[in-house]
Amino acid sequence: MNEHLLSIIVMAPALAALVVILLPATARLAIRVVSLTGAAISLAGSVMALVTYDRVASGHQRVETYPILPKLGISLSFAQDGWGGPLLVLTGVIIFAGVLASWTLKTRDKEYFSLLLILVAGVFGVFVSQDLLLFFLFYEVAVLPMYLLIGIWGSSHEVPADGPFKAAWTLFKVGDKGYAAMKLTLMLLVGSAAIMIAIFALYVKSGATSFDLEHLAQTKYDRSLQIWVFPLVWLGFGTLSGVFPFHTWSPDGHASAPTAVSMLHAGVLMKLGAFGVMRIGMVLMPEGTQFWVPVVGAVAALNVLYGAMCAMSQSDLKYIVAYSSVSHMGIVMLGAATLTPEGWNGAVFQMVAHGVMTGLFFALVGIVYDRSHTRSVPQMGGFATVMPGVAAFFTLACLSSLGLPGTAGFVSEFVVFLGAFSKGHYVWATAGILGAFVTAIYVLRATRAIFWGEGPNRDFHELTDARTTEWGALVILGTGLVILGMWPRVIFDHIDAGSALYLAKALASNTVAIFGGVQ
Amino acid sequence: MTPPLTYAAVAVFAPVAAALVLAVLYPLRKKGMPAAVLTIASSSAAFVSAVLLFIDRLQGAPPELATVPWIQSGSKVLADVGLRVDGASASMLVVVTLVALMVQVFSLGYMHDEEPPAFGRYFAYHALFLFSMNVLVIAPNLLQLFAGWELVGVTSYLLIGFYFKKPSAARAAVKAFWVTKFADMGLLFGLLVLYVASGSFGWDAHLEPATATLVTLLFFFAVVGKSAQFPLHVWLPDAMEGPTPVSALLHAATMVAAGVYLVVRANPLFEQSEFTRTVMLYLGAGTALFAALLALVQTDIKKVLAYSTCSQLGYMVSALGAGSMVGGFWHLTTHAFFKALLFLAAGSAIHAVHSNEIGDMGGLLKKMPLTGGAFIIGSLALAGFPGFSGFFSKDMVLEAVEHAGKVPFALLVATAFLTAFYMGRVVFVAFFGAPSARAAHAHEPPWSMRLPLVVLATLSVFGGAFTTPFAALQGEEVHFHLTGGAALASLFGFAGIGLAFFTYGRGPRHEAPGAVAFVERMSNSHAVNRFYEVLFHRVALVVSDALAWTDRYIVDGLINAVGYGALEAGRRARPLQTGLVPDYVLAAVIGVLGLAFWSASS
Amino acid sequence: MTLSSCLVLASALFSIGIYGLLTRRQAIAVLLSVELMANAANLVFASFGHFRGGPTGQTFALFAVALTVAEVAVGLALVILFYRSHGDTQVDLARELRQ
Amino acid sequence: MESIPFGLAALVTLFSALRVVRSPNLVHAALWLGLALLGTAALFAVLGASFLAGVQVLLYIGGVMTLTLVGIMITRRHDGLNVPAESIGHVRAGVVSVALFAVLAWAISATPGLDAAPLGPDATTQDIGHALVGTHVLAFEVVSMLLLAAMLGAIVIARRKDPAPHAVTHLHVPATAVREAAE
Repeated sequence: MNEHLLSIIVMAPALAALVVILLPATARLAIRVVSLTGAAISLAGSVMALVTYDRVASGHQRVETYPILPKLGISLSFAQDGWGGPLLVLTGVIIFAGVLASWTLKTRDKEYFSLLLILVAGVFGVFVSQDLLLFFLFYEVAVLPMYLLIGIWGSSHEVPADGPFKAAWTLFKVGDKGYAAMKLTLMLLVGSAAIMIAIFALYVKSGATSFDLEHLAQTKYDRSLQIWVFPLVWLGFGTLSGVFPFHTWSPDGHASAPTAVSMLHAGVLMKLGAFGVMRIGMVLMPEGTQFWVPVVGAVAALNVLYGAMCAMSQSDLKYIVAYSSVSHMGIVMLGAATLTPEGWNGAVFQMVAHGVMTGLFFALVGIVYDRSHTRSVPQMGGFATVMPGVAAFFTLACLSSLGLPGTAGFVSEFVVFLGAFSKGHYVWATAGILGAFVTAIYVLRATRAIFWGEGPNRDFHELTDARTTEWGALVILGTGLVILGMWPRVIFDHIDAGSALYLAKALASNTVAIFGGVQ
Repeated sequence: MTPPLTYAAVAVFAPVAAALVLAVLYPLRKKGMPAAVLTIASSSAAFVSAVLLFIDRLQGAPPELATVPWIQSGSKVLADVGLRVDGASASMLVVVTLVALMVQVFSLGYMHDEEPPAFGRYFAYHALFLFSMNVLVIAPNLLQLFAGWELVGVTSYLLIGFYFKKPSAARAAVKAFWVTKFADMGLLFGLLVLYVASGSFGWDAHLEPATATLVTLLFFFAVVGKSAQFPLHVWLPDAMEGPTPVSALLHAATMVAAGVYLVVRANPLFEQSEFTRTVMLYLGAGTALFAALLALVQTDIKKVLAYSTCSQLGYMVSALGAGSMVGGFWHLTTHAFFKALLFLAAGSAIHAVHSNEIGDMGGLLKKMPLTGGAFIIGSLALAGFPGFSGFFSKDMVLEAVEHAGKVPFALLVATAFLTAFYMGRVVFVAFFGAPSARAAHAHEPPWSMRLPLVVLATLSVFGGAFTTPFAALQGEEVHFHLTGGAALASLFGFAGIGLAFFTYGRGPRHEAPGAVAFVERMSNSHAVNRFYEVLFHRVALVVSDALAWTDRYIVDGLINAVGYGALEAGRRARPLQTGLVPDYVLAAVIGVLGLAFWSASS
Repeated sequence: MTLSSCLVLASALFSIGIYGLLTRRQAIAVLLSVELMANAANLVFASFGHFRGGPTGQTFALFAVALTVAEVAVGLALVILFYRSHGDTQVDLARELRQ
Repeated sequence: MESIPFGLAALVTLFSALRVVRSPNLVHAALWLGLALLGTAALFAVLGASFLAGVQVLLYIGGVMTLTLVGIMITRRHDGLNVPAESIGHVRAGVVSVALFAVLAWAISATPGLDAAPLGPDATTQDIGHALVGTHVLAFEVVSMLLLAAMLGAIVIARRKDPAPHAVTHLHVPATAVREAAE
């Protein structure tokens, strides 16, 4: 069983989705139980994979290869590297908490849960795929259900038309859930198109014999090819991780999406983008990376500060959290752009930390919205008196978000800044640190406005604290944040093993081996 | 683990165990009293082990260290966490746990009227605070110190905002966090520069002079925020919105002193930069005088004490700037005792009259002799009355500063005068004279509030006796001797008390003397606060609104415009599709012809 | 009679069919034009069969005839359906998708 | 030797083809098509494809012609045999078809080796039979499947009950919605 663990992790949600599809729509409890079981199997498998990964040996473990089209060199190939374990566990935790958070869904639950599970199967697949084409296929499987999930189960709101492009606003009904779903899907598909071009360029130039990532990594591509292919990968995957200026799907998409979808999307899917940039872009194209890294880092630094500043001005709770995701994903890309072990470890750690944190955030926002039927922060106030548990967890998420030591956010931010400093990227690090400070301003402002102050006014008479399954989601994610912050080594050593493996390749073209030390 | 390390571990982990139990077993917290008992028990354990540790250190053993790698990156250890036992940490640990324990006992009575869940929450925060503070104190390197530093900031935020329903408390909590967090960026930057320069987060690195100046200036920036030095002092008076025992513990005795403790710890680094120390010398002395002036005109007893705390922290910073690590540290210690005493006594008075205004008190000494006595003892210690603990520490500070520069010395002597004056004012107005209507029915608090007053008052009086062993513990030889400067300061202190007596001590209250009116106007203008408000509302928020608008309507607008353009192009191209089959056939034929010509021509 | 004259003839037939396709508005008339074009194609098959030898040309022509017959059957069915829904067989009326 | 029957058949075919596309009466056009098909059959015969010629006569003139005439009869309000067949855009169509013919003719003339004599004897019917059930048996079977499908399809399509008004309005709904959204 151990050697097929990765297949089990990937297939469990897919099979659960199949069972859900076959169940009658009236069997609402059964649908939920099956979904939760699928998520639980994946979660348990992920934890097992994390724990049993041999860190000393590192490298690729639990390799499974099933040829699909041997002539073209396509095979279903799974393997777990150092990064795999933490990212799998993250995905497992988020989907488990996400299913719990959607327990009270009222419409079309059969379709909802099956789509959610299919999406997650795609995410798991991306994290363990060792075949570029399958990597891309899983990526698409993870991205596309989002259109339906937002378009059907999402919520709409008004965005006033203004600015030079007013005409487009009225035409598209900006703020409508259909608009949000469409924008998100179209932008990500444009990104996918760029990735596809890059994939074929890499495949053909490597001799068109195999999509195996290991094989592609050993190919030495022309410098000129790398220079034009790398930006395709960066922007293609980067769109999903919110790289400026292609981040604008995120606020609208996350604001319109239902709770669990926001959790999954911001918590896990955005990481696929950054993961792709590092795993495909930087590892396969060292020279292109060297060429473009100043731009990547500068844009990432911009992302951090810009996202935080934009978040400060929002009055819609979901927009605040969505912009904070844009800001925090900037930290990931910033770490990746440093090309140092610290930066890369910090980047991957931030993927996990931000995933847990933003999952917690969206779960809380969902609870608040469910009870108060508003997302407008100025209308709220004094909620802590009636929902103390939610207030406590919200504060915890805020503290992690602003990088408080003892929570997961600190470890990643600090390590990333350390990486940036050690390579002399003082401006990037400064922007990042300032971004963290601005984060402190807007998250605490929001906390104060929502939870503190006089008790809730008469408009809100149905406020209640979290309920059973919601507690489950909150406790899992909140505990995760604290454990990761207090003792980061539960995953940090794994991540370090993965970074060592890949960073060596990303730096392969350099005459001086930078890996191994900061000095 | 050796016994000293075990003591240290108990001091750190007992409070966190209590905090964890209270976080997980929330029925315990909801009931209130069990939480208090658990927290006080854990603090007692921490205090006892701290004392044991202190006694152990008195024997002069070398520092002991127990660390585990916290982050390993690139196959090397990036940062350790653990325990470091030496004179400084042992002394600080005793101060922190003692004051914390006293404050918690005091809170039993003071917070008694709170709802049980709030009462439980209060003590859970206290447990968390003690853990955070001990993490800071016991830190083997600056990174762990930073972690504790931030954690105490958070508990401070939570405790200031304890009455979160009160908008002013909510604002004060957030403001305190923002200001200190802003300053903490300095520490973060400093750590990064230090690591890049020296490859570790230790405080004993040898740096290039310029780097040392940069690192220490950055550290000092964080100290300015945490220890409420000008111009980042603005959060401390507002922080008085928290419960009074919290003010005593966090915002007088321990947390704000963390800045001083940081400099004490990182002294080897600070010694490498003459420039930073000069900055500290002057800024500390300036803050001391400035805050003392503001303390003159406050009518809220807690605000007087808050500004007084700023002022005394200025003393410590100035002493550190003058190169007297022991002087600053010793003043921190005695100040912790007498300022906690003052706050708790003030809390006791507030508890009795249900008002913070000194005008609402009056004649309290007769009604509450113990409280009044305690407050007077604290005031005398603060004023540096000979024989009291504050006298010894202040003397060390002044002696050091006198050697370092005439101007700061003059500022500090003037501050000594003002300190005596404003404390005299509070004592005479609140505890002597005719009782006000509110004060008529005041009575002594329960034993839980009296006991801490007695303990702290004892320490405030006799603490000076420990001067020599304390200094020895920090590795310095100090013999007390009265210098000319210190004598001068004492004289000025007497003069201050006398002036206060003549102004406020005789019968009904007099209006403030003319010189004070100017300070009053200065204080009421809130210039520094106004500056930050403008910075936040007129600059930061405006910029963020502009950016958000740009993002919404320009960046996103462009993307929408692309979509709009595609639709528009489609709409324009639609007439090409006539829907008439012959037209399509025509197009096909023309296409074939075109292809034929193209293949013929190529 | 050479292969080229046969091919020119077929081209002429085909062009006439195109002409009909372009001018006719009657669905059945359009079908008739298509028949002409199919015949032109068959003629080409037969010509090549004759001049190049072997049974392949004729066989293909036979297949093509079968296809044409099938096309006529389905086409006429469509015309009848179209007539039922529109009351006429003018192809111009079939523009709903364009609306 | 073959040129005379070839030329005659070609003339008949071309002329009747022109009448097919120009005749104002649909019934006439259909009948002219019959003649054109007959002409083609004659051409097949001249080209040595006698079997094909037979099939052409039987299938086309016997089957397709009849089918077409029935189609005309049931789909047009007609006045006896006078079924008007409107046509438009003669100039445009004329230019295009002449151009197409010119291009094709030029291509044919530019291709070398088209004036050679026949390489071998014409295929006999027996040859064709062998080819149909031998070499091309798969295509043969597929074509028979296709014919069956076409037959069934034609029946299904033509048999459907009149869904006209409803179907048309149904088509209109999203279309107008799209236009409104666009404006």
